[in-house]
Amino acid sequence: MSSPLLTMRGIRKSYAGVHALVDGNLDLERGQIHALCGGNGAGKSTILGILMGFTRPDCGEIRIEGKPVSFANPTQALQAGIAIVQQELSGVPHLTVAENIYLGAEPRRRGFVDFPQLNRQAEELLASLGFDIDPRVPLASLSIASQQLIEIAKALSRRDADILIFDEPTSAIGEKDTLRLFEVLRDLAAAGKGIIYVTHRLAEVFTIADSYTVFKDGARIETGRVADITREKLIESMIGGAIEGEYVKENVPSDRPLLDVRGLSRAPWFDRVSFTLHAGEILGIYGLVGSGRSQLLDTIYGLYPADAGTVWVEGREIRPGRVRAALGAGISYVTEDRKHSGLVLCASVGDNLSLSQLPHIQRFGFIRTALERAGIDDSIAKMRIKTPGPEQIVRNLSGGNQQKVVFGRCTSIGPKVLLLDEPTRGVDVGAKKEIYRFVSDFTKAGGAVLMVSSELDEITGMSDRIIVIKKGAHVAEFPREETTQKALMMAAV
Amino acid sequence: MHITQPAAKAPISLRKYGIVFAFLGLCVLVSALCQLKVVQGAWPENTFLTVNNLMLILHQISVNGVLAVGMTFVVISAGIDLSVGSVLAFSGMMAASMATRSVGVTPWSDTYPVIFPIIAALGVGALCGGLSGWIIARFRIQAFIATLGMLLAARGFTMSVTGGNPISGLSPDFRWFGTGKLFEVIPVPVVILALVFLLAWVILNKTVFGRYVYAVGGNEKSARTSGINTGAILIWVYVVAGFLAGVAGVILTAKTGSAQTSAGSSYELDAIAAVVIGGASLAGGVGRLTGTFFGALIIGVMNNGLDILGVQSFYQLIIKGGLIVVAVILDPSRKQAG
Amino acid sequence: MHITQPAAKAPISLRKYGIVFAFLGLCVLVSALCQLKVVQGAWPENTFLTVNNLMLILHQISVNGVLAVGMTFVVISAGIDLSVGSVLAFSGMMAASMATRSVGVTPWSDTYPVIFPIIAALGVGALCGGLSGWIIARFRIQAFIATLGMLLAARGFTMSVTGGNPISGLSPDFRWFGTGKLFEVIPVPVVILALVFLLAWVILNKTVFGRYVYAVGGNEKSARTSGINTGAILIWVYVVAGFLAGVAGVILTAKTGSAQTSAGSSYELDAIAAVVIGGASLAGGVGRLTGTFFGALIIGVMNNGLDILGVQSFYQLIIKGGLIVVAVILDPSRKQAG
Amino acid sequence: ADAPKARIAVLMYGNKAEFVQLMERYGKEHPAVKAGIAEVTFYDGRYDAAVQNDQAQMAINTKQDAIVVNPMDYEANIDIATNAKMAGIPVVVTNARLNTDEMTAEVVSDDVLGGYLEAKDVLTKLGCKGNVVIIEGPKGGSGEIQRGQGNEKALAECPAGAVKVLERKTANWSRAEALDLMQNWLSKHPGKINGVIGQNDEMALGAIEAIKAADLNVKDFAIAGIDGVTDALHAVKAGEMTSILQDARGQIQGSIDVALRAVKGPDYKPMSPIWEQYKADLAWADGQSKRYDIPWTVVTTANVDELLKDRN
Ligand SMILES: Nc1ncnc2c1ncn2[C@@H]1O[C@H](COP(=O)(O)OP(=O)(O)OP(=O)(O)O)[C@@H](O)[C@H]1O
Ligand SMILES: Nc1ncnc2c1ncn2[C@@H]1O[C@H](COP(=O)(O)OP(=O)(O)OP(=O)(O)O)[C@@H](O)[C@H]1O
Ligand SMILES: [Mg+2]
Ligand SMILES: [Mg+2]
Repeated sequence: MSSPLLTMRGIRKSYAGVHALVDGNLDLERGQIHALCGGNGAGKSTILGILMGFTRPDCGEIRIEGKPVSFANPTQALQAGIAIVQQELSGVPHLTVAENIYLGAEPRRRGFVDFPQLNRQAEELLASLGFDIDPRVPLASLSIASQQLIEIAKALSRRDADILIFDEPTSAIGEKDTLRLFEVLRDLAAAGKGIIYVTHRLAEVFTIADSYTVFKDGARIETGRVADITREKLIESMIGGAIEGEYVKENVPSDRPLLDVRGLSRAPWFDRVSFTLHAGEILGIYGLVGSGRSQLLDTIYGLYPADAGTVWVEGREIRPGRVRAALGAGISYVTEDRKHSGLVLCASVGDNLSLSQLPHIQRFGFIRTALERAGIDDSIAKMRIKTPGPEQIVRNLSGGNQQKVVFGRCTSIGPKVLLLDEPTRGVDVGAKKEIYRFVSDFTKAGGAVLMVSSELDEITGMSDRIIVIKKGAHVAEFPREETTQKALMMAAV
Repeated sequence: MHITQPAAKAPISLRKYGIVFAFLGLCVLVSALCQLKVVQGAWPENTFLTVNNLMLILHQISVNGVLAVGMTFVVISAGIDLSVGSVLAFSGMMAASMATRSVGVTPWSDTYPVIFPIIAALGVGALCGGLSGWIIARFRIQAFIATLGMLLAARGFTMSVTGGNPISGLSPDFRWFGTGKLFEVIPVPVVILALVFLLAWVILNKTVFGRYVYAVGGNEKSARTSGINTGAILIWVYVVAGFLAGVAGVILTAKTGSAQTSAGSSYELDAIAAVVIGGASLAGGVGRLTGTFFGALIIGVMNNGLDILGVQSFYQLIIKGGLIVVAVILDPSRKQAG
Repeated sequence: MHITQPAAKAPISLRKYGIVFAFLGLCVLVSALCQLKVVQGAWPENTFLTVNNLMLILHQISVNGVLAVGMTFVVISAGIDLSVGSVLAFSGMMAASMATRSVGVTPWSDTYPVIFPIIAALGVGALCGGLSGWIIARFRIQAFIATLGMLLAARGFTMSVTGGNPISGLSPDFRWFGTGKLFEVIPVPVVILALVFLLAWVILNKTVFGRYVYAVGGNEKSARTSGINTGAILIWVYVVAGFLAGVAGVILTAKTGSAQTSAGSSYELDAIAAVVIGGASLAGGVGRLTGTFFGALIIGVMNNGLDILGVQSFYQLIIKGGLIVVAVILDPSRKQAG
Repeated sequence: ADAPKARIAVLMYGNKAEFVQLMERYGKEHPAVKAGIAEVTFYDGRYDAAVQNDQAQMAINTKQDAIVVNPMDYEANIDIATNAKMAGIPVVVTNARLNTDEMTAEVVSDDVLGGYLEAKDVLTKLGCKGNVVIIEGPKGGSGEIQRGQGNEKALAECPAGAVKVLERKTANWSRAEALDLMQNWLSKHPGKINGVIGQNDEMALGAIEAIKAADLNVKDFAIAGIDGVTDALHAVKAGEMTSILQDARGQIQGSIDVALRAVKGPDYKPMSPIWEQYKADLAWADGQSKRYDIPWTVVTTANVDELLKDRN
């Protein structure tokens, strides 16, 4: 009887006052795709980080094929046959795609990097994965989605790895690439590798995984075969309660226009996009990854000046290319990449939450602390942010809670129009529901929402109307009643 | 998530005040070494731990302390200001050119009222800082390069004021800012230092501007998305640094009684060292003025203590180099700052 | 993903070679000003654009160029090395102490073979660099602080070698490295500079180590995840910088014929300036040796040109400060480097 | 004045000290320059011997007629003299010395003597009794070494053990550094320091400021410095110190005369008034001497007013 590929027992890890892991247990067999589930902050990334040698556990035991191991750094883990796609980790921006994929495992000839071989290998790998990316361009020139694909390709390039770990690999990539990834994963499992897969998209769990483990509050509370569990049961064990009706859109838009975008263009991203957003409405923007949706939102918000076109809020044109003009007109923007443009990671939760609000709670330039504190407490409560207190540094929050902080900041100024770009990226089902409820309440109170999302469920579930963007041009529009996921896909490709 | 509050408190306070312990440790060390000499009979008394000497240390750090306050703003904003030493010299020279004893401008006095040279110095300082800041914000070039340019240019301007000659013979009113004493004990530069720290602390911790400085330094893109005019904040940060270089210029010139073209050379290193020893990260977004204060104090005690112990100058350099590194290594807030 | 290859190519090549145009522009400017003097009859001939003078410029930048090569590695790795000037002085002093004319070590010669002082200098340099690197990698403290400590300590060590005295009377063999000429035209330091650039270029662009330097500087976490021993890479990067400071120490000492305790003071600024003008970002991950080379050349032409034009020293400072900033602003690769 | 102007490159070690400024000023006031016979260009060596060597090479390349050099270092700048000689360009060393005899001539003041004179003055005031401190120039520089030798020579002339050197450390020629240093010493040795030997005036002035800041009476100390910068002259006038005047005009104008003699040949007659002023101690010798020693002047209350008149 051979030992299981991987067992982790009684792993414990705490940071100054925060117990990230209390009793982490995990089992993995060869040939298995194992889903690791749990709410934001359940400790999933932490236990994987420990396995990979990023962090030292306070105590606990790890065995690979029955032999106890302990990795002081990722090099040792890699040598032991473990490879990882880390959550929200990008590669080295100014190295080329090929260099990134084979970083640490370059083909060499007499101590020199064999660049022709390197590029050939990368080209073959990318082609075999069906990722349409030139291996010779610098990583920084790719979109986030493509960068994420490169991270995946990198893990898959480790042919000697027995254990492959994917920590939310699909949070930034499109449907097509996701399906392609799944095929590859199945092949790998069939070849006898063990795969750990973390995702907040429960549909994926049921599509790809054979078995699952649920973490909650830093401990394993359940493990079993996917075939033996339903979606509802999984959610229940993850968040300790049932969720009925995930999407909570229940409002009807008025016909009072709030945001008017007329012929907005910015080469080469998008061209002459026009639409009107009404009070109480959620307007979805769908498109393939890289179709220019984020650029459109950036431009509406004034982060970049448009080449042509105008943006109107409540019948008044706002000065283009000025964030503060947009903010002043009541537009608020939850960006796609919270780490790069949403949060000040090294600052506290409180400082982040009040950042946009400061001009409204000051006197002669001095912050009115009581008002600020009240606003922060309000946001924490309203968004149900799990944090030891407003002093906690945002970097130390789990991904989902970080996203809630962005929401909290963006809504603290009482906006009329919310621009949302992939608003539930990396957010657990519970928090997702809270975000949807919040968005729904926001529109009910007369606000309007412009939402970019690559998740078909989400966009069809929430939007009153959906615009499809293709290569930067507005190609189709669907009212709620006529929307089907298939029609959307068809319009987008 | 289980949050155990009491456990959380202790390390945080140690983190916050680690620098204080580093400072006290250094004082105890120097004091012990002095005491040893006394016990050995080499010295009649321990002259390190006297009120006089402690006042002296504060007096000596006043220039670096004022510069370090400005540098704290800059470093928190993820910048660096290499030009503070030159700007100090330039504003000192400007002040001196208006504070000489015999201009004969008004019927009742042969000097300009002392407020004129002061305003000139602070104005010139703020202007130089503003120029650096504008270049950084407008052209998005690295602060290192913009302020390196200013380091050279301001030194050139300093020399151009008098063609390279020093200016001496400053009015007693002006010299009071360097040599005067309040209540016959507290040197005026120390009072200025205290005021600067206090004011800066309030600005950095209590005002919207202060908060924006942290935000811009922590993540400029997020700050922009949050509606902050990051360019304006950057400019003001360098204006503050330049203004305080002007203040330091007044103090140094008034203290030595002469404005020299070579004044303040490489003072930027000491100022940055104070800020970084105080726990700030050059990556931006992190830093505290109390940390900077103790950082400046540690450097001051080191200079004073090594002189008092009579350590040879080359050992002094080696020890100083080592101590700076050790102080930062031992600082428990360091990991935070990363 | 729409990657439009042809459109992408053009700006990249402009980006890559923008610095070359900046350099040529500067040359044309200086040359034109010289020509003007000739036309006005003030000068007999245009002495700027002569082989002699261009060789002189290369000769002049040899020390800074070699330092800047090491600094390029450091800056790409997201670090900074303030200690290169002091380490230069220390290794120069060590070399000189073994290269004096009359040690009388062997029966057939009164000096050590010239290889000994060379090895001593390079070894001492690499050791100092290694120590800085080890501190940075082991204790994860900011490179600024670790190398500031080394800046002070190495200067102290330099003084301790002879108690502060300079060393002169170096053997002709040793002096050849600073004053010799190959084929009677090319100064040996220029040859060394060329070799250093060539070798470093190969290491940085063709070897695994070079790739890892970019990786560590561009994204340390990603590098670590890829199984790179980032600590070791960092240590080696500082070893390279220290080693090259040793090379520069040999050149400078051999050039002036005397090892001074004050040698190399604030050379780090020029080295960093060359690297940053060359397009590297102090945030790490970006930088090219060809850029650094032209960065060093720009500084060299500036110094030489302004002296040839006989510009007064305070205008020189102002112009230099301005030109450094302008060179970086005009560099089209700058936006990329961010 | 049909002959082309003689172009003289003057290489200064730096440009940030008052003494250098005085040299520049007197250099430009040289009668030959004013008369349009010669043109002098001053170069700033940025306190770096290597830079000065490069500037000398540039001066040779640009075919200047003569070089006057105020070297940063005794050894490191020797090549200036050697290379200029090889190129057939006369080179005059001024202010500080070079350890070679390849130069056309030296026009200097003897630093050992200067150091001796200042220390002697302090020790005489103290009656060879008490404690002194020495504030030194940058370690290893020729100024520090030679003035230090002079200091020692004077100290050795006192009975053994009569004068104790309590402390000695460098303040890098800087007033601000000397101020801090002296403050620390006063704090360490309350009431014990009787005399201060500053190896230049700036540092002596820094010590004076430190004494004042400690609320002590400057007149209780015997203090001396070297150079005769304007502030020091004022301090001498106030009875606070003694300064040993190094004659900037003598050095630079003497150098220019010697250089012009080498360029123009035996017909050239020295134009600077200094030869008249020092005629007792300094012979022109047709500009052919290897070394011209510009005398030091001990500045006391007696002669200070005369010297001050020349400033501003
Ligand atoms: N460096 C740290 N300092 C303090 N707390 C931390 C740190 N890193 C993680 N934590 C905390 O540990 C807990 C577990 O985090 P972890 O990242 O493992 O969650 P997760 O299950 O991966 O969540 P998500 O699904 O949002 O990614 C969280 O409460 C987080 O705030
Ligand atoms: N920094 C960059 N440099 C070059 N191209 C970029 C950069 N950022 C994005 N792009 C490209 O711009 C195009 C539009 O990107 P955008 O992010 O707006 O698309 P999107 O529809 O929002 O996709 P996603 O779902 O990935 O956010 C894509 O082709 C992308 O590859
Ligand atoms: Mg996670
Ligand atoms: Mg997008």
